[in-house]
Amino acid sequence: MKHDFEPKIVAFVCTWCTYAGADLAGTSRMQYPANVRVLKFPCTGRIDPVFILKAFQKGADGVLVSGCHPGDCHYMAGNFHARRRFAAFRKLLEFVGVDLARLEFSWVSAAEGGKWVEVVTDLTERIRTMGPLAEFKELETEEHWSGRLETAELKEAYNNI
Amino acid sequence: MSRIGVFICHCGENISRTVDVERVAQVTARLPGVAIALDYKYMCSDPGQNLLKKAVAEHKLDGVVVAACSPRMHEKTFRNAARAAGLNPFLCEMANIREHCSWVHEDREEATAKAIDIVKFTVSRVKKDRALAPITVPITKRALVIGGGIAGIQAALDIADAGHQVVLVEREPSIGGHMAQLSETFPTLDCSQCIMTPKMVDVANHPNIKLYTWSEIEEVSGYIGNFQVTVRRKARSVDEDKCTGCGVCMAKCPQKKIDNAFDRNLGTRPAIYVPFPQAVPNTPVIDRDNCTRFKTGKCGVCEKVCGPGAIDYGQQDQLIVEPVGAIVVASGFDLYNIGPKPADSPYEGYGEFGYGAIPDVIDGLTFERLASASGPTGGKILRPSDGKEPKQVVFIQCVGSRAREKGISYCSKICCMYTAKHTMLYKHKIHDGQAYVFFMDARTPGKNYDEFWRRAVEEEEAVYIRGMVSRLYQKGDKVVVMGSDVLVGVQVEIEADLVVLATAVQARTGADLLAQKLGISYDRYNFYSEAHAKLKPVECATAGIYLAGACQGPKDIPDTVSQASAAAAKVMTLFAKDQLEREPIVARVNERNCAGCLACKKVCPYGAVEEKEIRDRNGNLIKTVAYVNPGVCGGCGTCQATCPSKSVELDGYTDEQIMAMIEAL
Amino acid sequence: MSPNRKFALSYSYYPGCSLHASAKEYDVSTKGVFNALRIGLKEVPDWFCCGATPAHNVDELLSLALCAKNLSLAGKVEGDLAVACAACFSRLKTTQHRLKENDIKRKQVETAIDGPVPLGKKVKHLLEILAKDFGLDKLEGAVQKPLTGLKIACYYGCLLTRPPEVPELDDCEAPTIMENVIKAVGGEPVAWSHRLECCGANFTLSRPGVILKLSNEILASAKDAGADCIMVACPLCHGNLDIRQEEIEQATGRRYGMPVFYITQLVGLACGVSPLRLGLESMIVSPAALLREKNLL
Amino acid sequence: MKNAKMHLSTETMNLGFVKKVEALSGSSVRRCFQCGKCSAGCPMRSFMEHPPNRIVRLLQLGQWERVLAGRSIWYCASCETCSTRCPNKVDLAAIMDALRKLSWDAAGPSKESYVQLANRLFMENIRTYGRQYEMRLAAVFNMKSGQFLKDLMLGPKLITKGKLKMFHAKNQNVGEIERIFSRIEEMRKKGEAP
Ligand SMILES: Cc1cc2nc3c(=O)[nH]c(=O)nc-3n(C[C@H](O)[C@H](O)[C@H](O)COP(=O)(O)OP(=O)(O)OC[C@H]3O[C@@H](n4cnc5c(N)ncnc54)[C@H](O)[C@@H]3O)c2cc1C
Ligand SMILES: Cc1cc2nc3c(=O)[nH]c(=O)nc-3n(C[C@H](O)[C@H](O)[C@H](O)COP(=O)(O)OP(=O)(O)OC[C@H]3O[C@@H](n4cnc5c(N)ncnc54)[C@H](O)[C@@H]3O)c2cc1C
Ligand code: SF4
Ligand code: SF4
Ligand code: SF4
Ligand code: SF4
Ligand code: SF4
Ligand code: SF4
Ligand code: SF4
Ligand code: SF4
Repeated sequence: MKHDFEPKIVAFVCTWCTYAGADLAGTSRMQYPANVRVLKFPCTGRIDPVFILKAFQKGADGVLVSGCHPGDCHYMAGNFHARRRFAAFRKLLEFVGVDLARLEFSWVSAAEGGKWVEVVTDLTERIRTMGPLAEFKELETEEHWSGRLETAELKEAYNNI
Repeated sequence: MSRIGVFICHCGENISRTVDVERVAQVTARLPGVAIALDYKYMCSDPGQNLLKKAVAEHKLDGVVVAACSPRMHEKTFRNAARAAGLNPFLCEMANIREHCSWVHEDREEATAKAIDIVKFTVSRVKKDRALAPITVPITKRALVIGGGIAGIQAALDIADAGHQVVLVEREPSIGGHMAQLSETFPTLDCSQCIMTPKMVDVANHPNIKLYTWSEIEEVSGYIGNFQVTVRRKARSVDEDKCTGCGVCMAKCPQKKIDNAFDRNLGTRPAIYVPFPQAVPNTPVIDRDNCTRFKTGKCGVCEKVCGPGAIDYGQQDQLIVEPVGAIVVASGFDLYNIGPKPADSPYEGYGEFGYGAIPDVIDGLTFERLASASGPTGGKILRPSDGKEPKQVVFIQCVGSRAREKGISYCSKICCMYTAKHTMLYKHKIHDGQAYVFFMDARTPGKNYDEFWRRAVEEEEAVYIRGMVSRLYQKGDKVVVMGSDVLVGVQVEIEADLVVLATAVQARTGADLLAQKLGISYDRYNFYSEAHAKLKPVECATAGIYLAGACQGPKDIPDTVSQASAAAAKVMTLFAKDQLEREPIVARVNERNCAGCLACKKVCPYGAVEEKEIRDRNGNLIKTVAYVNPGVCGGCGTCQATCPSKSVELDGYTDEQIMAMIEAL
Repeated sequence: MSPNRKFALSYSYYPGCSLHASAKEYDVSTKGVFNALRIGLKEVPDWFCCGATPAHNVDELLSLALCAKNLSLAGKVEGDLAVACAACFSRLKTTQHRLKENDIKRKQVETAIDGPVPLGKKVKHLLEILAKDFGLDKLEGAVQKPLTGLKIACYYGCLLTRPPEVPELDDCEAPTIMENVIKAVGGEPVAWSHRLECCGANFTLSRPGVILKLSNEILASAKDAGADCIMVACPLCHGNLDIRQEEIEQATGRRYGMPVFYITQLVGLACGVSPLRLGLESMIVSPAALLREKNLL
Repeated sequence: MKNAKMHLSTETMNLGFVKKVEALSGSSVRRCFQCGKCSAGCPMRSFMEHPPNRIVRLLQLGQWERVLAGRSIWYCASCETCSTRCPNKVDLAAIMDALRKLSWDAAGPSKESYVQLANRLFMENIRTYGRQYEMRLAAVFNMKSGQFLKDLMLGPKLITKGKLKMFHAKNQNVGEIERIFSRIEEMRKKGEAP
């Protein structure tokens, strides 16, 4: 089925759990929308909120961040720090005017091919109904999202980490 | 301008069925920086790999993208091929267009578009890739074992037998730990001393084992393969080299009435003592707190009677630095105390059992000493208050364990079994006596364990009562036990001569302090945490440190010994190589930018971040920065995402690489 | 209404129903002792019954409301609230404890009594006042006739220390506060096993058989431990151990003849309060012979 | 009934009742692992047909009728021994309170009438007089329970010792008490209080 709007979804995933889960969906020949582009990280702990902003800037309509279930982190606590960081980051995203529904956090383990399919499908559908993210692209020229602590919001977000 | 080669695999038809591989090749060939883009039926086959190698040479490629299956499948294959062609392997990346594309999408057009995107951002990434050299760390092939209980003894012997040097550090004057205190051991009832002492002697005589008793770990630095351990050898006041172990000093010491902790204070010992006759080493130590000479300067008998002149009152603590490559922690456990709650303890005491003030209420370890042939009563079971033979003995299980109101919710795992053992030992020694056991569950899941418990019930006629005890109180010379039998649904009252409590196994007091020195993690009960409950049960998350025995959680001897041997095997695996090679995915600090806030140190799950002082030529401190120890770093990247000034970078996943990918989306 | 200013320590006072009837000697002796120790005491005007066990037994909200109302009446009198009866003490403290923890219940209670609940008003049992506020040292100093040679079984009952988070009076399983008071006034506390067992208080009316069993065990245990007498800090315990003692003796055939004193009676005796102001004559098991034997009368 | 077979199904396990008990008592029922420590120390155990631990067990199984049918809950003395010593912090004394309330509200299928009668009289006494008058309480109880001669021997003794007042004065503030009772009744009618 063709749609008027094919959103671009960027997924930031960890190598050990979600990337492997997506592999499993592949080896099991499950099907899901082709809108998602997967970027691999060692751990969700490595994912800097700045990357998410950057992805939105670069035309992503939705972003998925997915890693190991709490307690299963390959690096023991990386995903725990990630979660705390993202909690602070949500505020920041709201501030710059991105609807939080465009950002999804999930846990997908290496054994959860089916869950990966579900998460990706649901997010794609959701973003499809939301339409393209226009507002934010205008910010593209502004390069101050480089992670420097210049705005009060970023500072606060970082202090909350 | 870079020269990247792109190789697109058909995977037979697995990819080409849904992805138009030729188109992918055409499009990617036009990308800036791409020197060549080819498609091929089976990239992983020999001809496929040769194709890649040839192209690297012919086109002088400085980067390679293989668009094929998941990197989890063949990244190693292609990186090796790149290395063979003279390219740094870390300049070779895979684009996953099979598992993440051709297999999960049906629409050929969409799948092809997606495959192009995937190749595109991977190309951008490779352009920012840096050549990385695998990290090699030299290994000091000596091991440190902390704790000389059965766990430490077993681990030390295994490693030493494999031909490696072992430093065994024991806090007490003798090795042996708790097992040396036991009488007979379940499930076979062999005498603990009989199976233990030969091993202790082996330790003392082993040419590869350096034994430090009466010693503590002072400081640990370094990382896997390269630890520096400072050991404090406490002053023994006896020269170990001169002492012959004749024991004359102990016999003559006038200060004889000191509670013998090894015998759970049931007996006494002199001020110069070995904790028990079979001690290893058999060298006494002067208990300076109780020695008359140290208190008043008056005595000195032992010095006079010692033939070889081994007594040395002036001995000082010594600090010795030992370089080791691996550490086995085997510091064991303590028993929960039912007395009033000390201010620093997280655990409540047992007011309802009289806070330990009723003399004929003892714990299981004290019972072991009573039953031990070498114990204070010579193996006769006599109760502490009046030395009479107890005819009615009540055992109570789960005291402190499984009692969240006291602060502990776990099961101590060994007490069901040792209580069954105690009822048997009791029956064997006092035939006309009766043992009663108050219990909730009999947890006996081990080989021959349930049979053992059933034997206690069926053959040795222990009366098991399914229920707990509300209160104990002294009545005349009896201890009244107010319990209940929940199966019958009535209260049970027994006037006991002796009550034995199966108190919880808890972590060593101060276990957290040792963990902090070692940089290993521990749970909320201070038991040391393994890296993975099922798959890495003897490794710590901190590389190069391994766990053995009850320091990790309650364990009986079979489990302890298995884990000790497993830990030894892990040490030997490490020592099998001369150098430690690992993926160079580690974090590095840009010392110029680093503000020294140490936010990275706070979040690093591996404790890999250290403080480093930057000094000028005159040695003046300029600033403190973070330093990531590459031997320890696990490569998670949490530090980089956390660093407010972006001063720490994870090789292989730099901001530059990732931003390049996002830009290319 | 301020309490008597001439004393360093002074309290508002909630005697509870029993002290105006079956336990009048507790009331009399409390006033006698406090007067002798120069501790101020001012009764809360128009206090109600706290609801005791029957109320919380079947209707927690009512029980909380009654206690809350009493607390708010007590709020009108300055000073921490001194309570003599262990049951009232337990109910008042429980009310504060529960309502502090539970906002929903607190709102319901506030509606029921149509006003705020003074959760901050300190509720103290007489024991606490004597042992902690006044202090054991001063108590020792006030002794004129030490209770030398008097072997006393200190009986706490169930409500003075339990559940531990509510009364916060002493260790709930191994309290020493009563024994400490007795030692301060020169008495000899005996070690015995039933200090904390329940006497069956609540059943005195409906099921006296219960009392016969439970209180008998307490009396027997005290006797076996060599006590001359029992000391209590609760009128309900007293009722069961003293008033029903003869009945218990008849039922079991064992003679106890064990006087049961209130703590204030013994402290009063030691501090030289006239026996006439201690209500000794109201005790059913007469202490006269015992006290004479120990030269205390 | 007591020993009849238990048929367990989601229909026969009244877990709604258990939730009510948990809400009223503020204590978990599930946490109990049936160690029996509560029953071991309960001074009233021998008067009950179900030991306290079994009350909790029956609740875990949603067997509300079996719990309420007996006299066990009415024989609990609220001594708090069980709650104090339970290794799992199950507040059994509070659970007993909750059960009595629920039984009381349901006009109690319980067999224990004397304790209930005494409780009721006690409460009526408070409502009418503001304070307890032991003499009156005893007299009315004996009359209503048909045990006219109960404690006959105690009376004169107490009176001579001045311990029972024959006459009493009403509390000045008794109207306030009545208002508390009626406000609570009103809240309950409106469903604002349990
Ligand atoms: C009453 C009782 C009866 C038991 N009966 C049996 C039985 O019948 N069968 C059975 O299989 N198991 C039995 N066990 C269990 C058995 O005792 C343990 O499994 C075993 O002792 C665990 O050995 P370990 O070496 O891990 O610890 P431990 O025996 O505790 O040894 C630890 C050693 O480390 C030393 N140490 C501690 N901290 C430091 C430090 N910081 N630096 C240096 N040294 C340190 C200690 O001094 C000690 O020597 C029983 C246990 C108890 C309590
Ligand atoms: C229902 C159930 C649930 C469980 N749940 C858990 C759980 O949640 N957590 C947990 O920790 N454990 C659990 N376990 C236990 C767990 O399954 C075992 O501990 C574990 O599988 C044991 O591994 P093994 O390698 O020793 O034996 P196995 O898994 O039995 O492997 C033995 C292998 O050897 C092969 N083999 C046998 N004979 C020969 C031969 N002659 N020659 C060559 N090959 C041979 C077999 O084909 C098999 O592949 C569970 C077990 C069961 C039954
Ligand atoms: S110190 Fe001297 S006397 Fe003592 S055991 Fe050694 S050699 Fe013998
Ligand atoms: S000097 Fe000390 S150890 Fe030596 S004999 Fe005298 S008291 Fe004993
Ligand atoms: S092993 Fe047995 S006695 Fe020990 S805590 Fe577990 S269940 Fe209780
Ligand atoms: S056999 Fe299995 S189910 Fe039974 S007690 Fe043992 S471990 Fe539990
Ligand atoms: S977080 Fe960054 S700035 Fe702070 S210490 Fe670490 S590397 Fe340096
Ligand atoms: S990459 Fe992870 S393990 Fe390495 S230093 Fe940074 S936080 Fe620690
Ligand atoms: S003491 Fe607690 S856990 Fe044990 S049976 Fe009673 S309620 Fe259950
Ligand atoms: S509160 Fe009730 S159930 Fe609990 S021990 Fe006391 S009488 Fe028994």
